[in-house]
Amino acid sequence: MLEVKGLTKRFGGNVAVKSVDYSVQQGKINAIIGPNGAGKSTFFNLITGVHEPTEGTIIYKNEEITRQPANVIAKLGVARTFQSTHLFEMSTVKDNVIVGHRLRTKSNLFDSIFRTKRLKEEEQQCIAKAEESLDFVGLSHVSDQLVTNISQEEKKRVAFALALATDPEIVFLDEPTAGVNPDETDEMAKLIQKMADKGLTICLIEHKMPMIMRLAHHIMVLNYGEKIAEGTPAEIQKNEEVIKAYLGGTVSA
Amino acid sequence: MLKLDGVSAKYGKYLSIKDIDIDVVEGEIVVLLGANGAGKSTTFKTISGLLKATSGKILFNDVPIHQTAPEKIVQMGIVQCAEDRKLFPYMNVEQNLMMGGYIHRKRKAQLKQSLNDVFELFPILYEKRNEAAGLLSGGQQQMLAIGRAYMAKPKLMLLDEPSIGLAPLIVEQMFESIKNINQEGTTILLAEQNAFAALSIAKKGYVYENGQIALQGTADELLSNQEVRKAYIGA
Amino acid sequence: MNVLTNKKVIIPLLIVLGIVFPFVIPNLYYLHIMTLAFIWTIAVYGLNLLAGYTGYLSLAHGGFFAIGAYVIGILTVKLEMGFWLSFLLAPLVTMFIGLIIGLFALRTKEHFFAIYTLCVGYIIYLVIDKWEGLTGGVRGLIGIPLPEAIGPITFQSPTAQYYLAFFIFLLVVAVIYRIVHSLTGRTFIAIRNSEDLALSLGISTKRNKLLAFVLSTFFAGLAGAMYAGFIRFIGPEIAYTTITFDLLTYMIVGGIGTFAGPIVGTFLIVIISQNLQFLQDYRMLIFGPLLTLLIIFSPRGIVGFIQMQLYQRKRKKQESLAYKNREEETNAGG
Amino acid sequence: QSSGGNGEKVVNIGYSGPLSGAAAYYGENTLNGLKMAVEDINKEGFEVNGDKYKLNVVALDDKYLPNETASNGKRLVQENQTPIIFSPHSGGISALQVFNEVDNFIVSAYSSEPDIVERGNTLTVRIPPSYEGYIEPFSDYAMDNFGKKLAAIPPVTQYGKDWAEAIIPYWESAGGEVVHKASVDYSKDTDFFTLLTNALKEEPDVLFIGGPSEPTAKIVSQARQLGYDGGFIVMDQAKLDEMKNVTGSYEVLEGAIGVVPLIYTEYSGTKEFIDKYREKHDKDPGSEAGYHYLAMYVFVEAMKAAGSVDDAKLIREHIEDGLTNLPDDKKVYDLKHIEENGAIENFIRMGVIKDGEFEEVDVE
Amino acid sequence: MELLMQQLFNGLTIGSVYALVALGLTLVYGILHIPNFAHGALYMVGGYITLIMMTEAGLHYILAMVVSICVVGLLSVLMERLVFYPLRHSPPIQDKVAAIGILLFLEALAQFIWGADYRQMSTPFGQVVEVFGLTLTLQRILIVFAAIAVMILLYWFLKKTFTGRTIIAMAQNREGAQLVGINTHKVAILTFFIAGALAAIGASLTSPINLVFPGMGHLVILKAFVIIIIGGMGSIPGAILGGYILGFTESLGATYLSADYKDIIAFVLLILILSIKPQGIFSKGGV
Ligand SMILES: Nc1ncnc2c1ncn2[C@@H]1O[C@H](COP(=O)(O)OP(=O)(O)OP(=O)(O)O)[C@@H](O)[C@H]1O
Ligand SMILES: Nc1ncnc2c1ncn2[C@@H]1O[C@H](COP(=O)(O)OP(=O)(O)OP(=O)(O)O)[C@@H](O)[C@H]1O
Ligand SMILES: [Mg+2]
Ligand SMILES: [Mg+2]
Repeated sequence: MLEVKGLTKRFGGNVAVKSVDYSVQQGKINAIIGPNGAGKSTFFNLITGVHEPTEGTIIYKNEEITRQPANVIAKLGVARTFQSTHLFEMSTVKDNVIVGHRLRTKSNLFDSIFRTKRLKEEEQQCIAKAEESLDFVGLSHVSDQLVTNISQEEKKRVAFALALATDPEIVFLDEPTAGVNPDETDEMAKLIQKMADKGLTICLIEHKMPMIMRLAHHIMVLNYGEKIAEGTPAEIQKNEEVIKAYLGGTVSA
Repeated sequence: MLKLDGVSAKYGKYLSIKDIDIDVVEGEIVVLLGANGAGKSTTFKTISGLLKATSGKILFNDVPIHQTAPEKIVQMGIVQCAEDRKLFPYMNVEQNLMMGGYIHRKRKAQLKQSLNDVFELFPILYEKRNEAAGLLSGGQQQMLAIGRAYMAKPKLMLLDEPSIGLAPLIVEQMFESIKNINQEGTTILLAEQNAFAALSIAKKGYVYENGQIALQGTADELLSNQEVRKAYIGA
Repeated sequence: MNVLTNKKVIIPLLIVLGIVFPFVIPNLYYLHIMTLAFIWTIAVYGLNLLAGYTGYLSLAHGGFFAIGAYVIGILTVKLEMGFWLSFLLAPLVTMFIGLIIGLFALRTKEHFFAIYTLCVGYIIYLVIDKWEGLTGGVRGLIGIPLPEAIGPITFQSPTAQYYLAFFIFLLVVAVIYRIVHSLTGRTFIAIRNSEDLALSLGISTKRNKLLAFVLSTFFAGLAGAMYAGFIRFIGPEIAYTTITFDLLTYMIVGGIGTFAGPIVGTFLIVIISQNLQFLQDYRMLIFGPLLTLLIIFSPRGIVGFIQMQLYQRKRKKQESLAYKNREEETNAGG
Repeated sequence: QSSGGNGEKVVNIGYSGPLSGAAAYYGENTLNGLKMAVEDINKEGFEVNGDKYKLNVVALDDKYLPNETASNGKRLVQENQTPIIFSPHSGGISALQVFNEVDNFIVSAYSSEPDIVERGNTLTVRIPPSYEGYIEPFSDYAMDNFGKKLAAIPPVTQYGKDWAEAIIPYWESAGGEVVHKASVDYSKDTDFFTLLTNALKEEPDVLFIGGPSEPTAKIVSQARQLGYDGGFIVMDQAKLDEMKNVTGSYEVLEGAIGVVPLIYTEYSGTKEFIDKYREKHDKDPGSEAGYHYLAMYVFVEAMKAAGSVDDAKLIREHIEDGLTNLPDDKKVYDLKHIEENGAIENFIRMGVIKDGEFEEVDVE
Repeated sequence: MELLMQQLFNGLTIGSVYALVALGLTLVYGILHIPNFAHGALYMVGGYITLIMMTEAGLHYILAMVVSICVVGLLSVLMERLVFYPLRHSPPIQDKVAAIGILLFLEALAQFIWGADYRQMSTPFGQVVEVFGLTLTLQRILIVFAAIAVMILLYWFLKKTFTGRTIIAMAQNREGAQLVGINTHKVAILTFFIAGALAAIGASLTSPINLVFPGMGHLVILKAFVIIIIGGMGSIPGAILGGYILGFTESLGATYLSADYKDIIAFVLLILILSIKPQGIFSKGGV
């Protein structure tokens, strides 16, 4: 469904991503791993429109989206989370998530000022969507709390809910469990699995190998911006080059 | 060497940590475990003086330091490598490291040596030595933060989740490095999610829950504790 | 909830106060000040929409205010157009100029945007000051007519002008309320929070920022037009940065990004500075430190401060409840 | 008017001018003159229709902003029932003229902006003389003594522009040539090297300058530094005596033509005023203080003649009587009469710096 | 040709002052991350202190300048301690308004103490000299050389000394600086002192060729903002270069375009530059 060809990104003289060909498998959990600085986050940023690629093409559902801005890409059904969650701390969890569905609504300033039927309907729709997403990530019980008051892990879930509220077909998750303890990592993994079960396509960056190996259907490995391997978890675990560059001896830890 | 006696601290009006007692003996590696938001980082900030303890005492080599300014604490030999790294984003890697050695600024030769040591520890930093810290990847920044703390040649190093966002290979190397740093004579207080790896190199550990210490014991005791295994090791 | 913070009570109360005000004051000077306060509040609302809700601090606001004033001035004095038509055109023209400037200005961010707009404001001032043929230069424009009567309603008396300003003021407050409490407002807030995040949620930040900018210039232009119609004389100094700083101060004192902030801040300062007049040349000796102190002790302004107090009281209640529960649990467990 | 302590009544006199900000110095000077007059008048009080009155100045700061003047005007009239409001800047005057006829007060205008009395406002009294009378004598003297090439560097204010627009056509019609024209903004610049370098490259014989005395003096001394040795036509806003305080001596000002400073003026009441002012403020008074002092006396005399302290129209009608009845010892200036439009006619006098000394030159 | 040379020199003089003021502003920006509107007031106070020291205390110009540097430096430090330090966690708009409050206060105070009139500062360097057909005064030559010397000194201090580096470090991450053992209070005090001193130097150098009055800082500060934006906020070389660019554009613009629109030039320049490069010319942050 999503395919990139010869994707390259240079920052000045630095090549962060070097002619990567890759295609995402629909409805599956796709993982991207690689040493620090390998270009994983940059790769995500290129696809989701945060950075413009230097070279290469990105095709989503047979449509080229290479230089589209992030908001257009999001509208097409591509959602993402950020490593650090920026939420509006002084408003409630629900209020934060409501805006996630804004891209599916059409009301404009006119509707707002005259409170047209369309606006009221769409507001309801956004609220319903927010509630649904919060329910999905298991946060219904805190939906009326201010964001400042919820825990770090709950904030990460709010970020998921926000992404889900955009009605995506494919979700990019950049280290969603960094700094989360193993117990909670398991919970997050379950949530990711649940998203996949719902039919969403997932792309995931993580350094937590046990989790990746358990969750992912397909793994791509980046090193110095280049794709060095691709395959099932079992294949990747055995790949000499990957072990040397990335995994070391701890694959099973 | 370091003793926390009934320490509490708060952000704004609400207590984040309550009645924390910790005892670190010289030469040890001590691990703090706990869920997110349990209070590990808060403890670190309180020790390094960024946050003032609202009650309790902190003694470093029997000298009370809970009223001491952060920079004095650094001079006394306690250096923290913070969770959010707190690098100087527009300085390049080498300048960041040199700033790490600020308290030894008069001893140029020693700084040079430490710099080389860091580059040896993390070769990637050498490659990137002329690049601005803010442009490094997450993992590279983490290495730089540790390297910067190392430059101060502390007696006690506080490492707050150093393995966050690091590739497995690097994590492995990093625990190796921590062990080395420790063997060179630096005492280490370490907060970690990666409980197994941390406990494997540690002498003892404390488990946090809701801002209080729920459990403490030697590394072996904790490793064999069922609850700890379940919650933090995921086995 | 406290009676004083209940919207259902306070809004009708304020409206009634506004209506009876002309009957309870000792003289018309109060009416004059009050009318001015309404006008300034409208301009501050414009600024708040952009700076408070969208997170872009424009320092050209005084300039747009002046554009509104000058458009109506030029149309009525030089082209001898009717008041109402000019009054309608003034904010629209301002908005159009705002649109063009916004297209460029919004390429910048944060302080760059602030200083960029500061310069835009200064250029607007210089243009007004130098373009004598159009604006009358330093001499300004004199003789802006009174609004023509609408049916039986005439606008000769200060009281009638007061009610006119009050009416427009209420209208603006209502419109702003609807904007900030609708999806449009949420979109603005999302942008203030994090532009990257907003983009990734499919929000066209470019378009929405421009919308906020243009809206803010609209209200500035509207306020400017009202001002010109009220004072009936305008000179280039209304475009000067001091006006922008005044508006900014009103907003900050009231509470940036809060709904009631512009009203509270504007009225408070307008009234205080009138009352400090007896100090004559030393009033800035008092006002400057007063302003600084307020900001140190309540960075989110008066409204922000009250909100915080209310919120903390609520939270404390919850907290103590939760704490009790936890105590009980641990007791039960231990 | 309200009742004072011992059977006396008090008339409030309004003032709105710049008491803070860039123009505060100017505002203070005008207010000083006004206040001194009020103090002097209050020593005795004055009698209107058998009632004894004293004056009380209510001064409000408008930071030179017309909208503030408008608010102040409303306040003065509504709260203090002031029959007269002094305003020393044309923007403020214009703002007051919007409602002074409706609210029934006299605008005592200190500005030689011609517009002010040409709008048909019936309750405006313009105090200072119009500058128009200076154009001819200044130009003629300069052209005769220094040459035909003029470089005009007036200030950017309306006043400066008007002056320039009056003098340039005259200069040209008298056979002179304007070789350079630019304007200066004294609220922003006080270093004029760039400006003067450009003006002097045309080798003018006369420089037309003006504005507040100090920066104007600065222009003169910097022009000298750049080697200029011609004459100067100085707009009436700047005073030669005040300029000397900056340049240090009249030598630098050699060849400057300007209005006669108050301290060199010798009407029947001038000396007394100057002495009193010096004693009180420890500096020489400028004409703005003198005119305000004088104007207050004229208004009091007009009130007496009108038999009213609060009917603005009546007072305005009796200004002419006020001018006539003015006691000799109060004549800081000798004012001739008030015109229909509210402008007070005055004598034109001019002075020059010659051989390092101030010297008055006869006009006519 | 001679005209061009003369105007280039005039531009150099103006540019030197702009650069000095902009440097102070950019330093403070580095630490506070706010445009400090009160900096213009410091400039003004600097002018007055030097003037008063010369007229009332009878000090020599240079000595008076030293006193002024100390007084304004301390005033600047006081400002940091009393206002900006307590505000360090609040959003930048608040600091801006607080700075405006200080500005209003200092101007009113200056007017209260010293009166609102224009004052003239004398200088021992008033002599006119002719060099290569250019007319210069010693004072103007002093401005240029002193400014350049100060700038070189400052650059060396910041880049080459550890103490100078701490300023940069703190600008980039306050807590990070604490963690490596830097006393951030001291650094903040030092920075503000330097910024104040730069304002005082700038004002004392230019006052003899200008006038001293309460509003003298207004336009200078506005232009200093333009400069630090053009030069990239917080950038030292940017501030210096920006100062000279503006100085030259103004003097040449006044000569070859229009003297009346000289002030517009700075602002139009900025608008143009930011419209093309929204991040300024030296777009990296940090000192
Ligand atoms: N905006 C940028 N400008 C310049 N260089 C950049 C920029 N962003 C990233 N880089 C460089 O690109 C390379 C890849 O960075 P990226 O953040 O994609 O790595 P990553 O694979 O996500 O690493 P990690 O696992 O440590 O987060 C790094 O060397 C980094 O220094
Ligand atoms: N700057 C802050 N302001 C207010 N509250 C804070 C702040 N930092 C942390 N907290 C709160 O203090 C509590 C303890 O947080 P702390 O960061 O010490 O936890 P931690 O154990 O280090 O967790 P993690 O594994 O996420 O790093 C949490 O409830 C957190 O929300
Ligand atoms: Mg990354
Ligand atoms: Mg932590």
